[in-house]
Amino acid sequence: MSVNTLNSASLKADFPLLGRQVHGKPIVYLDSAATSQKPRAVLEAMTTYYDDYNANVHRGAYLIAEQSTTEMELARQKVQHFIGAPAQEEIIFTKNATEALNLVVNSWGRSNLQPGDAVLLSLLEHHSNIVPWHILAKERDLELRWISVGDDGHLDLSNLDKLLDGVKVVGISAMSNVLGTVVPVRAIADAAHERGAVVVCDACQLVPHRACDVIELGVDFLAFSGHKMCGPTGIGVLWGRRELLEEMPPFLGGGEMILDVSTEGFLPNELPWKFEAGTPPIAETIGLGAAVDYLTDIGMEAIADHEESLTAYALKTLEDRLGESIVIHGAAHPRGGTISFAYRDIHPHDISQILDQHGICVRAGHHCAKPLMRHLGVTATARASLYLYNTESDIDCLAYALNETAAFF
Amino acid sequence: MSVNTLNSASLKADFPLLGRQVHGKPIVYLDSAATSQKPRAVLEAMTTYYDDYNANVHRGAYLIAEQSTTEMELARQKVQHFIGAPAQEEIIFTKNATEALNLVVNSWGRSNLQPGDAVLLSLLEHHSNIVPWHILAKERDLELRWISVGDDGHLDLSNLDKLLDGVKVVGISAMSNVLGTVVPVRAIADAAHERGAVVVCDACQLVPHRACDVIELGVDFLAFSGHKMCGPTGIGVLWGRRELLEEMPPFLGGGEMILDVSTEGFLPNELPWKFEAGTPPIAETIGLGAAVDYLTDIGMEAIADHEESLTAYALKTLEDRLGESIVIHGAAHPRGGTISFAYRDIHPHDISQILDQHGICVRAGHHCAKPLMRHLGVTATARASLYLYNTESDIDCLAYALNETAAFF
Amino acid sequence: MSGLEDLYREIILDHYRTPRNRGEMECPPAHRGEGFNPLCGDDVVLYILADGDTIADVKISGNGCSISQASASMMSTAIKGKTFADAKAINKAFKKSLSLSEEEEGEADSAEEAETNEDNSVDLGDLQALQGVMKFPVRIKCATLGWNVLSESLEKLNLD
Amino acid sequence: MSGLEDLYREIILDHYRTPRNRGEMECPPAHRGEGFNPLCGDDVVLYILADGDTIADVKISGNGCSISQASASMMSTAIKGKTFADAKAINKAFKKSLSLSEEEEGEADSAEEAETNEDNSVDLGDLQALQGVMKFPVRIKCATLGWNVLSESLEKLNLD
Ligand SMILES: Cc1ncc(COP(=O)(O)O)c(C=O)c1O
Ligand SMILES: Cc1ncc(COP(=O)(O)O)c(C=O)c1O
Repeated sequence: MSVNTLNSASLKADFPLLGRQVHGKPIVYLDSAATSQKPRAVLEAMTTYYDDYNANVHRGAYLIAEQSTTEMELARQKVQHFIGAPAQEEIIFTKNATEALNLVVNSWGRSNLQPGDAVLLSLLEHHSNIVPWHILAKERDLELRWISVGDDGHLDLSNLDKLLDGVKVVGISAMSNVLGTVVPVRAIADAAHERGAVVVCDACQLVPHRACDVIELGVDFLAFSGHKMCGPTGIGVLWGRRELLEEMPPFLGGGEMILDVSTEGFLPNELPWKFEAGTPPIAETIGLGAAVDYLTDIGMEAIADHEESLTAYALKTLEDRLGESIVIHGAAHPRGGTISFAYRDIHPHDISQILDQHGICVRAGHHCAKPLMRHLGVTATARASLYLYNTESDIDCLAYALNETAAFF
Repeated sequence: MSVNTLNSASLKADFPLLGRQVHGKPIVYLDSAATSQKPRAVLEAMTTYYDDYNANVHRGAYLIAEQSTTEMELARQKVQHFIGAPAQEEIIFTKNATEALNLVVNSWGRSNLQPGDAVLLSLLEHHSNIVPWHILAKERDLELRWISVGDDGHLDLSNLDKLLDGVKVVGISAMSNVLGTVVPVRAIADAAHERGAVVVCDACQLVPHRACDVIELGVDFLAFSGHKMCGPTGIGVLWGRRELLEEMPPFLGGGEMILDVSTEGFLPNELPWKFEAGTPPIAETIGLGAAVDYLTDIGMEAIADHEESLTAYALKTLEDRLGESIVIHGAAHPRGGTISFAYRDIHPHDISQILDQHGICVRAGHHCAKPLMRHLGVTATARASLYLYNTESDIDCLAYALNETAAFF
Repeated sequence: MSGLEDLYREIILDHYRTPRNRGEMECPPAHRGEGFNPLCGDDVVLYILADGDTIADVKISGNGCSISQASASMMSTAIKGKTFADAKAINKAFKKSLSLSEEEEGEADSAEEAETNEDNSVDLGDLQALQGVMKFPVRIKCATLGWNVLSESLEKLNLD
Repeated sequence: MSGLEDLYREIILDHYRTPRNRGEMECPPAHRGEGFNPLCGDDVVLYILADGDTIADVKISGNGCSISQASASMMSTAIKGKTFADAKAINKAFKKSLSLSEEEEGEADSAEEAETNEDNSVDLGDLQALQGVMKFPVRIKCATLGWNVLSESLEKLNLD
């Protein structure tokens, strides 16, 4: 473990919501894979924007408009450095990761994929990295192929070479939001690149939890959401390699994304604005910048270490206290702090309902990964997911309350 | 004038930003057509969300997830009633008006327009209601036609019947963001419907300033942005008639918008979620709901009356004090409180820069309406735009400072 | 455990543990309908074997939480042997007991609405136990999942 | 009026009121480049008549604010009669004086960069007056509009 360990119990004080009670019990928030809580610093950055310099960006010559533009572009640089992107022009702000992925599929996909071309996805993918491909596949007559998942919750890469044959683009999640699987993105990206395929990485669960460097990952596009990384709702990020972004046609059309418009046609703006049509989520971008600062100050290594050891503690505790009555779905090491499980034969929805009475928040459902659920042979799982502010005591509460659940059914 | 007149001077106290100083002078914010300031109530609604019940919507069975879902859907109902929409399923949340318009063009447009079909737009349109059509027109070989603008700043509808011949869809702004023109949307919509065309209305400048009823407007789609109506950034609205929305294919693909997903394909969700892919802008939706409450409490009639009389005051004051040195571009009555002007031969950018030294915020530029600017024969205008919190004193400051500007050049 | 007992009434847990009319039927002659809860992936499959305009037999399959499966099981006992019209009335009465109108589930014919409103007196019996879900808005979707499939199935059967 | 005098120096206003080298040229033989400021719609059109690798003549047209037009006018006097290489060096020195590196404007060859950094001693003369825009970040785009057209034009001319 790193020397720089977290004191999560005291970190909780940074998050106003974590001080509240639910049904008379202190809240135990274990649903950060769905959305994280927000530290005070992020909320303050947005309040300061609204109270002090709220103005539309890139448009006004007056002071507060200059300030909002400067702060928004500063946030872009923070995000750039956070993921090791070579240039700020490569950082495109969207409303969420889903829009970011749809942008790639629509802009890059429509201009590069022809009938018969193959797209390779993994069974770990979230619907956001599946449905846009389904839509384009139907329109363009593309073939979708799937990397399967083994019993250990990891991708089965034994036949990767064969799967890649004729593939133009690979869509790959860097960390499963169901099983916690850490995916060997670099190896897949290298193999894909050998075949000339482009690699689109869904990093929604990676960027909030691990130090992340797009060059080291070796991918061509990276998508993630602000709300899962201590940032506000309404903001997502697409990073792409400049050469690819330059060649791509615009996706959404409107203000900001143009150089010139006439009744005859239009000239698109430069990167990154070419892909940012309309008034951007200004406060949200600034909030995301503050979230990046917050995470950077704490240190992504320390966060990863903390989650690693807390995950180990959780797996052990659940097994020790609940024995055979709990089944943890995947994944073997390396894995993140997202733990999907079945408990007795109680439906996840009912588990979550009863845990709620103890102040415990866990997700129950298909986690927007139905192909994976089908593969696992379940319709739903219960899922506890950890973040920097979770403690061993949170895990103890979960184990205790799960035990109580059994009494009901 | 309505009995229920506003006391804008005291309303200013609701808006934290309007209490600040710029360059040592009290701020005079005259750029609400770009984005409005936000009342405390809106910021508080969002802070309460983040501090008390931040959780992803439509997903969790735990208390705070239920609460966030309930509040988000409540905001949808508020917006529904605010614009007189028949059903809450017809209210689709987007990131801004631009996305809303792109949704219509991509989903309705792609499934209904064939090569050779004509699209009728007006020269008053904002780039958001032009560029998406340009993109589709190029892809589908559509013909774009234009309703022209007369010297009075109003649409030239004399040849509307001829223009409508063969037109499948009309894209029309309800109020110009450059000239303030109030467009006779109902008459255009009725004529369009007689020809079987569908009407897409850009109501970005209407909804914040006038009581608005989609049935009375008689349109098929209505798009607007939260940030121009006292709401936060990062949220927009598309309203559409249910029959049309039901038939339309999804636009963005991902979580929330599906009923089922497999490796073979997917089933889209019901309205409105079919069009809301990914984690929505939750806090922003709730903030927009609070903005609707705020505007409703004050009363849209009172706001419209206030703007009407303040606009008259502004036009008179500028003329009285600046005489021939100021040229107001369009529009004759009926018009809203957006005043574009030229002052001497000073470039708008320079005007705005010098006004800023007096604490006055006005826009300078093409206002994302370059086809209109070309038609007016200018590359840029200065624009002062009014809202409920503006006062006669704000106008007096503007007139005074404009006079000072002349000294510089 | 405030309210939790209201949700998990004994009769509900009984139907969950021992679901009635569980199974599948050959289609045709039976009619098959299916509904998903998009939020949690639960599904209810409803088989109806019609005899004229009577529900001669009914079977339920699918997977889901205690509420969705118990509600579907209770529904099956409530509609078995009933005419389409009676089943429709029960459906309406049940949704009304959860403060939902059929309208919210689709386009209602308001004339018909007014008419049916009169025989308000459908006896919900055990189904009343499901009213506890009203305190748990997210679970309302679970409770109504099977009933929405019933609405759709009856509509289709009426067309045949 | 803090800072405003820094922005609107007399020399700038002079170039704005009396722009130098204003006009158009026939193309070819001249080369024409155009740049937009997407934010305000301003544009600068730059005509360069080359003689070998020397800028024999230059004309400016287009519309815009005092800063964009004055800056283009000042640029025209600075580059007229200079070699492409000299013009490039002036461009770089000017951008550097606004704390911008050429890199930010496009892909720079870092070897070349290092080389050019040595002849730091380009005398900006009147152009120094434009440094006042640094206090007004939005106006930097106005000040550099013509210079970005120059970069592009020189690149194209070098290829010919
Ligand atoms: C008339 C009009 N239409 C569309 C828009 C675009 O709105 P947004 O930038 O919020 O998408 C605006 C404002 O920028 C506008 O004034
Ligand atoms: C792995 C993964 N991909 C994509 C998404 C979609 O993100 P969003 O809903 O913010 O667009 C999520 C979260 O919902 C996720 O966990």
